[in-house]
Amino acid sequence: MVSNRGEIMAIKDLPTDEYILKGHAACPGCPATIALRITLKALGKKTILIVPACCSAVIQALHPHTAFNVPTLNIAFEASAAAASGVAAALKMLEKKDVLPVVWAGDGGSYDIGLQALSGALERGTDFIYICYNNQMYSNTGIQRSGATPYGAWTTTTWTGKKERQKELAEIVMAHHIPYVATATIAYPEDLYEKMKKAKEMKGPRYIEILSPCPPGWRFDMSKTVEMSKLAVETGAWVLYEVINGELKFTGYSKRILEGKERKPIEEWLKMQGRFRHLKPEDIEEIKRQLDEKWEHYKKIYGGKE
Amino acid sequence: MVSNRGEIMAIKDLPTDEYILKGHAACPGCPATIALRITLKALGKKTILIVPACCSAVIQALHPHTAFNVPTLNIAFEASAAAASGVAAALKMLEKKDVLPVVWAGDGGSYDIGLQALSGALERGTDFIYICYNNQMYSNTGIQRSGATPYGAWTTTTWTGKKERQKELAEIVMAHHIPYVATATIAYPEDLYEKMKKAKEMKGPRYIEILSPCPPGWRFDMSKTVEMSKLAVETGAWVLYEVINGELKFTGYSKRILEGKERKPIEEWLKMQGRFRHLKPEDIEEIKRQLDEKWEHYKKIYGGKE
Amino acid sequence: MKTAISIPTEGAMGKTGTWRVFHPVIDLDKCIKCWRCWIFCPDAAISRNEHPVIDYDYCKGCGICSNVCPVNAIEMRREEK
Amino acid sequence: MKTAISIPTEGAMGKTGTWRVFHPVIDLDKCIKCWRCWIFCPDAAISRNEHPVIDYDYCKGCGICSNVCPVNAIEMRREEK
Amino acid sequence: MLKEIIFYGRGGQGAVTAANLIASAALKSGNKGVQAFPFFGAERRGAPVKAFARISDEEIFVRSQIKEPDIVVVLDTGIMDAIDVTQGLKKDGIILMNTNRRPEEISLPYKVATVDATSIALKNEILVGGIPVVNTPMTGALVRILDGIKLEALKEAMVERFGKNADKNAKAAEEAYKAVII
Amino acid sequence: MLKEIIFYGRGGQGAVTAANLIASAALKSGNKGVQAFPFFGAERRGAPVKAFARISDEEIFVRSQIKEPDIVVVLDTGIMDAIDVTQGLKKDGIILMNTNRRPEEISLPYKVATVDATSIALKNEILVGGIPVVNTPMTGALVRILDGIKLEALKEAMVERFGKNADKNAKAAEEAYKAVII
Amino acid sequence: MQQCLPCKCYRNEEGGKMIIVDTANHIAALAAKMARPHVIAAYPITPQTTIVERLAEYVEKGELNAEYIRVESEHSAMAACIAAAATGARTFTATSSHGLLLMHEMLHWAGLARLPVVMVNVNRAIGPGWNIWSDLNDSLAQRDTGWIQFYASSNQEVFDSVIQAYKIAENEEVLLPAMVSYDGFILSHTSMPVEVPEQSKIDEFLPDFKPGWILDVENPITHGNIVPPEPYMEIRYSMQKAMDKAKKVIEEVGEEYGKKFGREYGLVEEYRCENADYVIVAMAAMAAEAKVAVDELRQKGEKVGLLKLRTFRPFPHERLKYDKMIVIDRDICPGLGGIVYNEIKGNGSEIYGFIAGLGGVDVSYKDIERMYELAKEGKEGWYPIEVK
Amino acid sequence: MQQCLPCKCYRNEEGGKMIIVDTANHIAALAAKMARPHVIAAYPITPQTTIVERLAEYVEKGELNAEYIRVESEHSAMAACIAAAATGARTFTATSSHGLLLMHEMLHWAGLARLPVVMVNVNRAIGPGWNIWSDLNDSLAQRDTGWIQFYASSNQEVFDSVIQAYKIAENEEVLLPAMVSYDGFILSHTSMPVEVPEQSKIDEFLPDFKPGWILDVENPITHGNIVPPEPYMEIRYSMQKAMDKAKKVIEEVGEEYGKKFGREYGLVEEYRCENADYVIVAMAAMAAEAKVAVDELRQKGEKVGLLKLRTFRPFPHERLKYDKMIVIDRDICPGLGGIVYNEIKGNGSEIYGFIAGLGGVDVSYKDIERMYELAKEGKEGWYPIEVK
Ligand SMILES: Cc1ncc(C[n+]2csc(CCOP(=O)(O)OP(=O)(O)O)c2C)c(N)n1
Ligand SMILES: Cc1ncc(C[n+]2csc(CCOP(=O)(O)OP(=O)(O)O)c2C)c(N)n1
Ligand code: SF4
Ligand code: SF4
Ligand code: SF4
Ligand code: SF4
Ligand code: SF4
Ligand code: SF4
Ligand SMILES: [Mg+2]
Ligand SMILES: [Mg+2]
Repeated sequence: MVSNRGEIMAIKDLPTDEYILKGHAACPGCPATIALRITLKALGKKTILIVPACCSAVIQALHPHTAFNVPTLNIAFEASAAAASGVAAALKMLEKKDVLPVVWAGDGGSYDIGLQALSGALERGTDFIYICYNNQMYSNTGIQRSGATPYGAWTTTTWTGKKERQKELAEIVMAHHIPYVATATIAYPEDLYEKMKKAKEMKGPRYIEILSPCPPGWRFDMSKTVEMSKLAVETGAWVLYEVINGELKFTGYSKRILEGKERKPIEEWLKMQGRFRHLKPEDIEEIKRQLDEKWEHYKKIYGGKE
Repeated sequence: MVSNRGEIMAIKDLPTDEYILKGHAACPGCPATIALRITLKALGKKTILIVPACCSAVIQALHPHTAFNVPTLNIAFEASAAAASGVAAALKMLEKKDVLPVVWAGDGGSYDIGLQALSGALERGTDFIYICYNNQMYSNTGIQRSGATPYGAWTTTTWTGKKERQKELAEIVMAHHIPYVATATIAYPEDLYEKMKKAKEMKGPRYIEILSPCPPGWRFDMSKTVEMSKLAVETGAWVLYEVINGELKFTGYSKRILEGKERKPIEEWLKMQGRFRHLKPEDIEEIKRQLDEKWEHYKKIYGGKE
Repeated sequence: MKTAISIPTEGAMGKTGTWRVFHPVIDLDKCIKCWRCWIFCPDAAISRNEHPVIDYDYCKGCGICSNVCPVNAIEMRREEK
Repeated sequence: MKTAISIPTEGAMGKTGTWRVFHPVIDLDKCIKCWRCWIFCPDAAISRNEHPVIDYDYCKGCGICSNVCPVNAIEMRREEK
Repeated sequence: MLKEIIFYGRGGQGAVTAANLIASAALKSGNKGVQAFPFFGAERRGAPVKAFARISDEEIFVRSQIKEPDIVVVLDTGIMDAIDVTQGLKKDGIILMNTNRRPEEISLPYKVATVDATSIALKNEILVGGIPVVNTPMTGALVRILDGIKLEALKEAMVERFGKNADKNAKAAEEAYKAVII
Repeated sequence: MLKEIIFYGRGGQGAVTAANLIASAALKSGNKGVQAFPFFGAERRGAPVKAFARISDEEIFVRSQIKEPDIVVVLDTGIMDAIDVTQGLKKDGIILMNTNRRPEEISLPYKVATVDATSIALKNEILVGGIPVVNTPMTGALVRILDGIKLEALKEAMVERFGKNADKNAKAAEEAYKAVII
Repeated sequence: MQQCLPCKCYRNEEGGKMIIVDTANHIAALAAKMARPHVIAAYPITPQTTIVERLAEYVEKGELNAEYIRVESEHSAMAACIAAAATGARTFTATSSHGLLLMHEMLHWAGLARLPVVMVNVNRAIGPGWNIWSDLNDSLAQRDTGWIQFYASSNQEVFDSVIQAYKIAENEEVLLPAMVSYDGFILSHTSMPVEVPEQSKIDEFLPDFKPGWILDVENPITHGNIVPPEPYMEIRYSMQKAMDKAKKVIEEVGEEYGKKFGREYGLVEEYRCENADYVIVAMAAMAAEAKVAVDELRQKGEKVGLLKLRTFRPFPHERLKYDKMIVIDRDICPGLGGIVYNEIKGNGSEIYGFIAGLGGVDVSYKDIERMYELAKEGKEGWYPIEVK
Repeated sequence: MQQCLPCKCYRNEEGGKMIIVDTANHIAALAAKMARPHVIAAYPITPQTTIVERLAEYVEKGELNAEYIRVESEHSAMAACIAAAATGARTFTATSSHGLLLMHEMLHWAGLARLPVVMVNVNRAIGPGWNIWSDLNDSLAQRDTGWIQFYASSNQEVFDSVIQAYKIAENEEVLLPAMVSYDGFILSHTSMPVEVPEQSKIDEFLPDFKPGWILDVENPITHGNIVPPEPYMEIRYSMQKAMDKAKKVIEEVGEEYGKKFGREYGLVEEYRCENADYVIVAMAAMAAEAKVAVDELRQKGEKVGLLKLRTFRPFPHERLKYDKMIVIDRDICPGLGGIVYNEIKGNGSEIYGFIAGLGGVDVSYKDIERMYELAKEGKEGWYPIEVK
């Protein structure tokens, strides 16, 4: 990982500034909190967070206290990107040009109920960063399926496993032709940090999605959050890339896969998670087929690129 | 144009069945009505139309009469695709398997306020056809900008011309990986008819978008609706294609452009429309640049295909 | 129980032919029966008989038929009233 | 005027260290100061001093630090109460 | 004294604008109460439309539609086939019609005034999409019939509304003012 | 007679399930009125939680929270550092604790009963994610303290709730029933 | 003991009756299932979630033959129910608080379209700040939408009301949507014993859905195009008449239910109102709690009764004629006051109003007794903020 | 004559006053502009559209220095206004009917967040079927959302109320959002003369917006995280107190406006109520029409007056004390009746209620005179469906 300044970025280089205070309300082992800690290290103090209904609204802890140390506007589930347009417009008029509106939303609030507001804000060119921390389900309400829930996964509204494939939100966002789209995950903090920094320095709508493996939702041991995140990339279940003005570049381990590194067998990832426990061999075959198809497609693009 | 049965389709071969009754409320020269007439010729009697707020809700004429001769459910502006899911579910449970739910929505109801419901229905695999007749603005409320309004166009909410590029809804829909996506326009009724027929014979979510040049909205003479539609294709302002299970195929005149036929100068199209009258030469240059970029992109895809 | 149920009716909006300012007249000698006028009429006001027949009760006089006719068989004339 | 305004506070949810069932113990001799435990702690309970220091008032005992430590310098021990 | 006027025309002919011009002109001529409003349909271009104007020397509180007008203005006689424009017209009411016929030629049980606004519009090249727009000449003619509105005030109202396009409209109005046959 | 019970535990330990099992068992044992409900927090895993149960021979209409319990059940003594579990406890109330200590060793101004539910859970391998789940043994111990609930009824309630997993829970409950020191 | 097919659990048998102990949410799901809806469209929200989870389970495990539409928002949930009902299906949905608010437009739609959609709303306070606990502002704010509104005080009533709601809503003289509401957590997550009738008896009680109008390719009609003023006003009038009619139907259906299942219902429930000097008026869980207060007060010799408002729409004006009433509102209309209080107050009685329990503030029978004392002193207001 | 910079048109000058003739919608846009909002977020809907068009024009032509957010729905419009207000901006939006209904959730939000967003609602009936004409159901159905509600009867009042709405909403003891409503078409598309003050005077009258709280990177706070029951109830209480306070502020601001601009306003407007036997209560355009009826009836020797409800929230109970009242509702709450009627009816008066003019049915002063006659005969009900 090479920083903007050309140096190799390491964990020790990440700032010690902390905007998430100790004693918040997240579950032990929460990926959303890890992601947000790193994100705010990159974005810094002059950030206004806009948070729709999701775990991150709860994580803040109870009024009259909050664990978030940047100004934070909680907003209705479906309205975060619209609210960001409002914040951005107000900042512009009040001449606070160095303050950045940042949406911090779950996958439910992004893929499903918040998609329209997101699409609207992208189309009208709102100057903000939209971040979706994707734990592939509605965790705040107790593990229901979302548009991001992968095929086959158990949730409390897909008892026998989800029958549909997940929506590809980052692709949908890309089809809006905005300046910056990127994917990340918590296991690679330098990558996440760099992408945030890069986004911060651009203008217009920017979108970053962070895979966030959630122990209670995915049913795995709370100490394995980071491991699960890493394995998602290594098995190809999650892909790291960024798209700058339409130019797609794979990053990190995902890039290495495209350069020839073997993808770890997806079973390794599936088996660690209770939500996939019910899968029959043929289901796993189907998942593999889908994954291969997806990577075939990436390979084509990648091949086309370099 | 070759029909499913391999014959050449001509206008005379289109059925005389008529589901739009004379004496409706559309403006003289209305493209939406032409598009719907042809559409219903293809889809036939066993169609349930779902219509959100838009010109087509008005075109039906006043209660207690209607000019639409298939069952038609008017529904709230943002809810047509969700309503289609409801109709589809009911039809399935009531074992009316040969009846097809069809959304007939404007661009405002598809690109903007209805996008979320549309995306949701696509993700959950609703068995229906969604048709967007795109007149590139909110015409029913008197010509306001929509996500589909092209760059530079005057509307009553973009007095000096729209500053943003249009959303690419068909691309966004494609990113949902549904079985069928197609674009059409009224000047090519056989093409439109064939695409509808093809969609009808498939299962799952299908999306068809029809460019519908609107005389009062675009400010041109009401006799030129068809001419304007044709010119949109010939100048490359509109592109005809279909995507079957992810496989993209350009059709008609658009395909011919990719095969080398010259695109007519975009000025021809722009100059016929009052909504572009205010454009300065540099605006037109910008539009040309955007168009060239788009066609460069199509060429790449097309090149990649054959 | 009353709700907004409407019944399919020809002339739901009345005789919309009264909206017309110009009316189309077909020169049947020129007509080659390509049926473009028929398919493109937004008001479904042209029927496919032996030859195209315009229903002046409902033709709104948009002039599309005239515009699309490949042989210029349709002329738009000012309504005389 | 009262509305739902909240003030940034350490321990907003109280001393969340009480949620813990296991607690992490760092073997400083093993530690190579890679700071992985620090960056990955969801509770920001590890600070970057000379060496990593755990704030047991707030450590919820998830065990991530132990899991990510490249040299296995962190052991999770059952809480004794 | 309250005067109530109904304008009949087609979507696109500017009946509502005519009502508005008359209201503005009336205010400028010293009437305290003026009102102009369309009949609130969902009409599209070409469909018959209706607009209303009220003029009074006192503030107007009535908000309901005009049912018994003092004056009826017909911008397009074509619509008289579809609509009875005399409906509710007061016994001593006046109908002002856009036609090249003379009042005598029109057999209606009301006082009739006529003006060939179409020709005046064509002559002054007031056209939209090739179609003559007759609303401004008709307001000129109407001012002639109405007490208490000055032609100058109507012209001012046009300047406000049309800016640089006001001239030819004002000219047409003046011509119609002169040409109207009562 | 109305009996009110509060269960204290941590998110994930099954305090709410314990309350529900007791309610079901009470109904099966002939009590007409039973109720079980959580304290309605937005708590996450690991945080201290509270659950309530009411048992009565008549239909229960009270819907409010229990503020003066007859019995307090502590699933995890660790939370006693953070919370005063005796709050509101009736003077003649009982505290049932999960601990390997004996009641005498606990200095509280209330009647205390103890049971080493953790050991029983471990022994019977009732674990989730490696953590012993003590709710079912604790219900066994509680039944011993409560009048009018049969151990058999508790076991039935477990069969209903856990299906094939009921056996080891029932066994643990029975062991705790026997092992509880009052 | 015997195994119950509906929810695959074992139950006590007592004189032929099946009693289960479960939360109001699971009971609501069970009732909805036993009403045999064709289409369910719902979106999760605390504290309604366990209803939709349970229904999803029923459908996926083949215990309920229905289409379950996993919508992307509550607005869409209601749109899907409306459209399914218009296609001839019996429908169900459930929501709470912000979910209900997001449906607002579509609630009006279902009402004006005269589609008997049945919904459960789990009452929860409105944000911001987020508050997941009970008050009735969410559903009361929908009181203009043309929905019949029931409020339940026990899990048994939840079951019984959901079943009756279908019968009432689908009555050909009513044909209006109906909502069954109950307090979040206080009922939704509280297990209580519930007697569950056999499916066959429910089937007898609840005939197949006969729609008032339908989207039918053999008889095409258009629904909902532009309606001019006069017919629009008639549509509104017809709605109001249906609401009037519903009062009778609610009483009749409640009686029939009583005959069949042993528990009778009506517009309101009177409790110890005979010769009462004061009648307490309450809804939902608070009405159950108030029974305890009335019992205690009566024991002390106070002449108090309780009027439980089971039906809030249509509003049973005619049943609210007592000299002195104490109205407890778990709701507030800012700039007006208690909603129930304000709707009752024209009835000519002496009325004392209390606002209590907003956002889940616990209100016990002791508090209600205190409100009674305060009312006797001529006091009223926000309890315990203004008056204690 | 002089040219007015605000809307670039020429105007009559009369004693220094500028009078223009324009529709209520254009007047609303002009007033909004002169209030100098920082942020406008709006979505078109008939019959509000010409407001947002005009505002877009002002902004694009550089006549108004504001950010105009072209949102993709009304839900988003209100969310954007809320967020902008929370960032310290003065905001404006306008909508109607279904647009307002779709905002429902966010209306509650703005209220509870105590953000003084100002909105114009153009009253239009609710569908289905689509009906674009006036009745007040849309805004009255929002009466629980914590918004101050004004109803205007003339274009002049539209202008004056929009300006005052800012001053009232932003008052530090109020800090609540405010809505100015008026009838679609009947006002929105009707040109009437309006006196427009000079910008400088408006600026004097309306000081800069001082927010009650703000998202500020130098003083980070969180707004809207989870609020437990007790503080939640206090937030609700504080809202109610602000509404109470607003009554005084509305009167004060109305008086100050009167002093400065010659037109005084208050909670209500009384017209010829002296020694009236009957007082007609009406809102919005109907209240203007009723003046004509009162004048005619007085001329005939009938002792009738008019009470125009200008403010519906906070509800001015204390101003509605007449022996006999005739309440005309251009709205209906199905299952209850006329909304205004039901809110007034507790005031101890003899009240006759009429439902009239739904979905744009034309109601003339003659109809109002007829209602008066009917009331005198002891009749009431739906006019003219039930009583004629
Ligand atoms: C309109 C509305 N509907 C439903 C909810 C309930 N709700 C709150 S958070 C949530 C799920 C959030 O899921 P996601 O966005 O993925 O965030 P996560 O909880 O997974 O962090 C739901 C359904 C709500 N608050 N508002
Ligand atoms: C919630 C809501 N907002 C706004 C409207 C007003 N409205 C009705 S149709 C329309 C524009 C429709 O545009 P489009 O979908 O492109 O269809 P078109 O009118 O162009 O045919 C608008 C804004 C509405 N009916 N409902
Ligand atoms: S449920 Fe998952 S995402 Fe939510 S707080 Fe817990 S660990 Fe974090
Ligand atoms: S405005 Fe355009 S789309 Fe709408 S009815 Fe008229 S011609 Fe058709
Ligand atoms: S003029 Fe227009 S409406 Fe008339 S027949 Fe021709 S195409 Fe049809
Ligand atoms: S378009 Fe012309 S040639 Fe073709 S059928 Fe019509 S009139 Fe005949
Ligand atoms: S156990 Fe978890 S909470 Fe505690 S220090 Fe380690 S990572 Fe942080
Ligand atoms: S992860 Fe291990 S080696 Fe790295 S700093 Fe922490 S304790 Fe030291
Ligand atoms: Mg999620
Ligand atoms: Mg459109």
